[in-house]
Amino acid sequence: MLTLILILLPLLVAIGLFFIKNERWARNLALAAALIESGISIAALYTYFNFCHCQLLFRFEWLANYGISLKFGMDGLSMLMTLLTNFLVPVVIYSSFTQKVERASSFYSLIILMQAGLIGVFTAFDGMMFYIFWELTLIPAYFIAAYWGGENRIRITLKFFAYTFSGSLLMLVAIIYLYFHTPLPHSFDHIWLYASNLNPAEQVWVFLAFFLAFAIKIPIFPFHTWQPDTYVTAPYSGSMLLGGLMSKMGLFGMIRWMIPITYPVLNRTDGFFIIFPLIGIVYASLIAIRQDDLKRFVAYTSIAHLGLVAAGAMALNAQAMQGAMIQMVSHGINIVGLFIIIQYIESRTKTTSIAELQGIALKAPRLAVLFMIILLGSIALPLTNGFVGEFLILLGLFKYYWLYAAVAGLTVIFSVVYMLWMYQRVMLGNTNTVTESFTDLSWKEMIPLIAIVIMIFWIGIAPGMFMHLAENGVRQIIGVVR
Amino acid sequence: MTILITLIPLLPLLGFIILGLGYRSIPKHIASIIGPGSILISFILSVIVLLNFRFSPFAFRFFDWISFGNLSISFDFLIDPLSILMMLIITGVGFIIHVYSVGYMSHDEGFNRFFAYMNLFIFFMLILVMAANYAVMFIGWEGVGLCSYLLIGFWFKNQQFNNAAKKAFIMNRIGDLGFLLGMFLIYKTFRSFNYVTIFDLAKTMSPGSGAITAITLLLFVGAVGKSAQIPLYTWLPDAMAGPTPVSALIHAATMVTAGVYMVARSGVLYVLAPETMEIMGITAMATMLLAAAIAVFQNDIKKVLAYSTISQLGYMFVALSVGAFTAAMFHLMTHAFFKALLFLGAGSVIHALEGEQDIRKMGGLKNAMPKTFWTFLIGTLAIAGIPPLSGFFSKDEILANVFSSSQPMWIIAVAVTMLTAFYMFRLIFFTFFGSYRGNGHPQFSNIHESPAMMTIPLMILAFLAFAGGFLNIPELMGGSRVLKEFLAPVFADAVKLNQIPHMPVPERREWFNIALVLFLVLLMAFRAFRKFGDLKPDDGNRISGIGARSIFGKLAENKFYVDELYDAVFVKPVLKVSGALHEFIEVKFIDRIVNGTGTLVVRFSNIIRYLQAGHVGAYMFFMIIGILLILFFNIIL
Amino acid sequence: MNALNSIPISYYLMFCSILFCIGVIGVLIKRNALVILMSIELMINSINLLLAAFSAYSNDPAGQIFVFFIMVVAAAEVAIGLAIIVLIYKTTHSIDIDVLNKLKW
Amino acid sequence: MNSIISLSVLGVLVLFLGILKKKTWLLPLILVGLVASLMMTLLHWNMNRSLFHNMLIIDNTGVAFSSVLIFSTFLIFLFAARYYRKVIRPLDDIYAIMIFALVGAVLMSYYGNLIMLFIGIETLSIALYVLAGSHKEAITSNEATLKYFLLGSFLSGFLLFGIALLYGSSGSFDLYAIHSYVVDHIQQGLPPMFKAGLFLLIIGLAFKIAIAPFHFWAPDVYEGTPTLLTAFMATVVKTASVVAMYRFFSITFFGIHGVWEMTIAILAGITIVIGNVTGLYQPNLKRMLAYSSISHSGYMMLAMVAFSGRTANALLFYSVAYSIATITAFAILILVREARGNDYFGSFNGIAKKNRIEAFTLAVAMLSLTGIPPLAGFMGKYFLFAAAIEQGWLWLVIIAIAGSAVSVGYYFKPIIAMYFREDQGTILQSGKPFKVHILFLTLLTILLGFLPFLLSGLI
Repeated sequence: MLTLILILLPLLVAIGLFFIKNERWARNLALAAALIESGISIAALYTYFNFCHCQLLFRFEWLANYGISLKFGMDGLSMLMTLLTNFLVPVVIYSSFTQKVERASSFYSLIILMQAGLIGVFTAFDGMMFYIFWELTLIPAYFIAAYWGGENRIRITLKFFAYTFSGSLLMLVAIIYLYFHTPLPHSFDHIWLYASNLNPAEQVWVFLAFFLAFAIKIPIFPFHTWQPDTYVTAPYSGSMLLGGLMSKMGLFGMIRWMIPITYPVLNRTDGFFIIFPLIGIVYASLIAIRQDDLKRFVAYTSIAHLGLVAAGAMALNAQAMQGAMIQMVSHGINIVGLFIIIQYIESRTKTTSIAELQGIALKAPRLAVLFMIILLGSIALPLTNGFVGEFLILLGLFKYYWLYAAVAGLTVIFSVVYMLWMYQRVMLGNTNTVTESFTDLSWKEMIPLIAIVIMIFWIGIAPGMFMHLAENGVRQIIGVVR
Repeated sequence: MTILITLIPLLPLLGFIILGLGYRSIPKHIASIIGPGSILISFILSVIVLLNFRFSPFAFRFFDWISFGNLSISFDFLIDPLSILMMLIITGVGFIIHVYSVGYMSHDEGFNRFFAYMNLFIFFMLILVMAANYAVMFIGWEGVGLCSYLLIGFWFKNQQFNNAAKKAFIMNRIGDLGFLLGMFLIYKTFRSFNYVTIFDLAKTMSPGSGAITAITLLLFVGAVGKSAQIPLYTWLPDAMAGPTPVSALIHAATMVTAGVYMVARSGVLYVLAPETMEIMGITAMATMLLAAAIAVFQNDIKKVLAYSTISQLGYMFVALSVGAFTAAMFHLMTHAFFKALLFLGAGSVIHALEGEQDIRKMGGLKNAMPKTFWTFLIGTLAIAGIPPLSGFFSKDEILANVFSSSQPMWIIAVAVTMLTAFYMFRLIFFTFFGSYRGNGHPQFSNIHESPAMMTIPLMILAFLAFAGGFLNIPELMGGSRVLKEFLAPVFADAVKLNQIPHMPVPERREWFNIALVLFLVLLMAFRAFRKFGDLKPDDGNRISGIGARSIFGKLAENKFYVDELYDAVFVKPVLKVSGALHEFIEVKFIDRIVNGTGTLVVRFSNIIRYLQAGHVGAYMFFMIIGILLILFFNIIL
Repeated sequence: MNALNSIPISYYLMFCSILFCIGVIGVLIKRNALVILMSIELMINSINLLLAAFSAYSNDPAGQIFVFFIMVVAAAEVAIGLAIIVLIYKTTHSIDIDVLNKLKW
Repeated sequence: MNSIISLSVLGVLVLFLGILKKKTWLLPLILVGLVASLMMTLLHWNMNRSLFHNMLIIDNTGVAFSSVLIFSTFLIFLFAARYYRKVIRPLDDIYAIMIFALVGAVLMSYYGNLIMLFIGIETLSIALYVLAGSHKEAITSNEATLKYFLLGSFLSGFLLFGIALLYGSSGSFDLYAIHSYVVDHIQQGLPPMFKAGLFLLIIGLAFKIAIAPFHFWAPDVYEGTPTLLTAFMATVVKTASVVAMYRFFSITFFGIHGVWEMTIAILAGITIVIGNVTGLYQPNLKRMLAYSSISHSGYMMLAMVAFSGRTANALLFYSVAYSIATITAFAILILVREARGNDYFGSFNGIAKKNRIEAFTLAVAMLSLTGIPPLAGFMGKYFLFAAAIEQGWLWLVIIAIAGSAVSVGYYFKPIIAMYFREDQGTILQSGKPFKVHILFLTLLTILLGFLPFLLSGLI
């Protein structure tokens, strides 16, 4: 039941928000709703731990004769991703308060709508529901990016939409195809889909369809070219949602749907498909080094980081997948933090060009410290959230094939190279005309960042709870794979 | 007891947190109590630990860190002689340097920030040495790297310094990757990260097995990065950009020796991998020779010391490579004392000369700042290996061990010792003897001794540098080997399993060696005196160093252009590739394909829409063709 | 009746098909709306004949009934058609079908 | 049966009202009448009987589809008043003809005999020829009607020829009789004459549904015809023709496959490609909608190809979803034309700023046509794709999804224009009733998306 509330509440709030004229109320209501949502998900967590390790299932025969049912629930993975969503969305909303949004009511209602979609994706236990919510998130994302976006947003966002949409259509076909190969009576229920029997050739096709859809969404090299432009042109809240949560949909889909259903392909091709994300890691890292626009820079770093996660997810062993889950959470938190900081920098200096910035640390020590911590998180320093996931992923990859781990491990070096160089050029050195009058963060502005920093250290030092949640789901999936 | 032990690292952390959060509000005088104070307490605690240590190593769990399924990485501490020794060195020397810094940094506006970083560093360093498994060690391992980054780039207004800091961190990270992979291989081989389990399993394995060789090599890569060996040593000289106490603490006494500690800690693994030992030996040889050679030609007081550090680290690795772990640790300790002392002395000199670091602009300071001079002299004698100072004993032990295993190595080691003596005495003569050459600024008259806050630490260190050696007087001189006995249980297995042949050396030969080395050292000292005994401002070519003359000198003076080489081979290409990838692959290839499909469809559309020509006749014609085709295919075929 | 029997059905089929094709070709090659209309009529009448023949041969009245339906409908169609052509003529002063191609692409 | 009678009566009544010059009563009467006949139609639910020796077969398929036809007409009439606001004369003729056309359509959904099919088609077509030309002054309208008339009668000639050949070979117009004939002859292969007849019939229907290569009339005629009647063509005519085709296959080829499927499949593929790709280049909404309707007939053929028990339902759902969305689009189109003179995408710029509801509804309609969940359009597509995949027509489905991917390119044009481009000025003057109507349609679209089981399990 809680699960259903988690999905319905934002849906209703989103609809309600459309009709609110007063923008100030709209945004406050949005924040309130998001916070309530987080509260509910914490309640869900509580029940999950204390009363039942059951999955808070909600089931309703939606299209009985077509085997589609509204089946939502929360196992560890869903719980983890739901928590992430409900942690990040309030942060995103709050951080958007610092600057002026026109037609705020629509803006926030779209954000909340997207939240509903995301939670639907993360909690769906029915293939068709998964697809429906998967697409549902695309619409608000598109509108946010295209309406409140920067220059030549129309072309870029249309490309983004068409690209991802084509990918997911393939997935739709794959899901329907699977449906007809499930044991009788056919059903989209994930257990049925897991049990679907395909011959090797069919498996390959289904796998490719899934892989393409997810690879575009995450994105994995070489299907990533929509992403940097979109991140740059989208408003900050949009970029945060895209980078922090939407990319996770792809990874989550891989772990929840692609791998349990088509792992034999991964086995047979032994790790051929891991090569794409691996290339992506090196490639994107190299490109990131020379980027001048901060948002573009973050975009490329996230390609590199998510490449690592994807590689971990496809390595088909417990450690790597566990790491992937944890790293999804960490990356979500870190990238949102980075975007918030860039947002603050731009709102003060009116530029995101690394070349024009300099010596901000002199003027804004608070910003510098928080920035440094988030940065350390994303270069995976031990005792920050980045490390736990990255360590486990690399460990798992090493178990899979040592060379992969060695290549993926290059991220350890590269991340330091590009991150520190960026930090040095933006924050360190002496101030210049642009950063002369840079004012330090106010407490109001620091709140979201502090929340993020707390998460960074929490996951970094005591990942126990998160590990436990992830483990529960990962064990199931590895069980299927074995 | 366990609480006390956990407090040892936690107190510095607490100091860091307090100072970090209140880096604006907390006044200097309070900060200067919190900073060193926290270290002092944990030093006292370590002493307590030492006193009630009953020669049985014991590990205990602090908390569960990363654990799921059969993988469990818990935050464990291991207390055994080795870690106790390191803890004492870190907290002890650390405390002294903290005290010194209070004086040294007194005028810096980043005072609190400085002590926050320093405390954080101590915290990580303690984690590194107290860890009971490689994963936790890695926390410290990376943490100290971070702190060194923060402290090298402490004056971040200056982008040069920031570059140095970045370089240090990156090179460390290269090593860390090796360390990580090593850890993974360890886990794959032994299914655990715990020292005890690993070593117990390893003992049963046959020497020279592939897995262990690979593990040890990968770990050694980590050590190379951390302890500035070839090829990853170039960051250490640049690291001198940081404040001098930092150089003393991090880049001389503690962090850079982490590699040595790690290898000693994993001694069991290393003795089982002879190939690794050989590689390590060769690397170390090359490193210490190169570094010593460069040091001879440097004119920056801190650079000289930096290169000497590198070569001394090489010394320790040589000791490790012949399985003389105690010797290595012993030298590590003494080196911590006298190198810290030397750096702090140099610091006091720089302090007095208002930031001047070029020894060619110094001279005749021994009257101006006697305390600094005498302590510095003690340090020099110690490092040069003049009995009965600490350096003599530690070096002698290493040399003895090396000699017993292979003469050629011994010869190189001796050569390095000679060079060491030469450049150290050159340094001291340049700095304190002769006449003042800093033309005008600052006036010689207003150069004066540093405050007590700085000189007292110097004296303490000087005492340690003098007396530190007596901890471990070889039997040869009828001494008691306190340290050896103390560390024996740690290295017992390693020594037992050691593969490197040790031929017994007759006592007479040993005495002869000692005498020979001593003689050579004195010779070099004398030679240094002859060349630079009393430099006048006018005699330029001697001042400008030997570099001017020989081609070799030129090379050495420019550090054999290694930095330039790296720049040309790694840095520039990476930047080029980065640009090229983005321009050609990303934009002009991949993205063009993506957009191309789009435009292709539109073009196609633009073509076929002309079918819709608007003429009814044409439409009828098309339809008829359609009809005929359909009938044809369905009926005739 | 036997006169009818003496002609095999295939003849009717052939004849009507040819007639139909003539109509089709007329539609295709002519540009004059009226002529096209006539050609269409020709097509339809060939079909009528065919249907009549079929029904006669399988002595089943349905075919011939259908013919009446067709005639009615055809009449209506022609009425509409002529009206449309008149309309066109009013606006364009021509009944050439190619004059009108504003709507294209 | 009731519906046919009632509708005919309604038509006549309308004409009488026209004679009596009771302009104001016209539309209310029509709407009430349509609702009434809708009710009457629904009375036939689950009473399966055949009238006049199988001339008409009253079964749930027929009932459902004819209800859909009547309902769509009702929806279109909702906007009639708005559309003909400026016209003074009663317009009884146009309304009456629309209703008669509807009668023809309903016949097509009930027929059990090829004669009835022919009469239905012709009633529908002849009425439409008139309607297409009803805007006498506009040369475009004239051209539209001429093209429609010439092509229509030309193709109905082929249809007739087909019927004749079928009759010749099977000896009857009755679908069941033809079915038994097929059953007898399917083993030794159907004779060429029969096949020829079959395919000519299919072609005749394909023309009405606008399947390539018989789609050429659609864009021109749609563009030229008065917008309201274009909506009628795009929805009612298409649905009626599809259901006619379905009836023919479902009865005559009951349980027999493989004779015509490949042909239809190929035609469907071509249709989807041409419709979507050509639509990409269209400068104005009306013509774009024409191409979109072509591509949608292609999608509907997916279900036809994968013929199974569920086909009828898939077609029903799809045609409903498609009709609702299309009617919405045309309604907004009427507004925009009125306010801004033309319907080039440029004239949609910035509508969202001042006319939020109109923009929203059009956006929803477009998304539904694109097939974005959770809107009706998606469920419709899902049923079609599912049917096709079940029967193993994977390549056709791949073409279809490629088409949908391309369709984003044109369905988003109005959305982009309305929301993301700068405003042009004139506000759309849409009264309250209009707003209510379009919101009602949008609500239906969303509702069917969320609760597809309302329609999915009917037949």
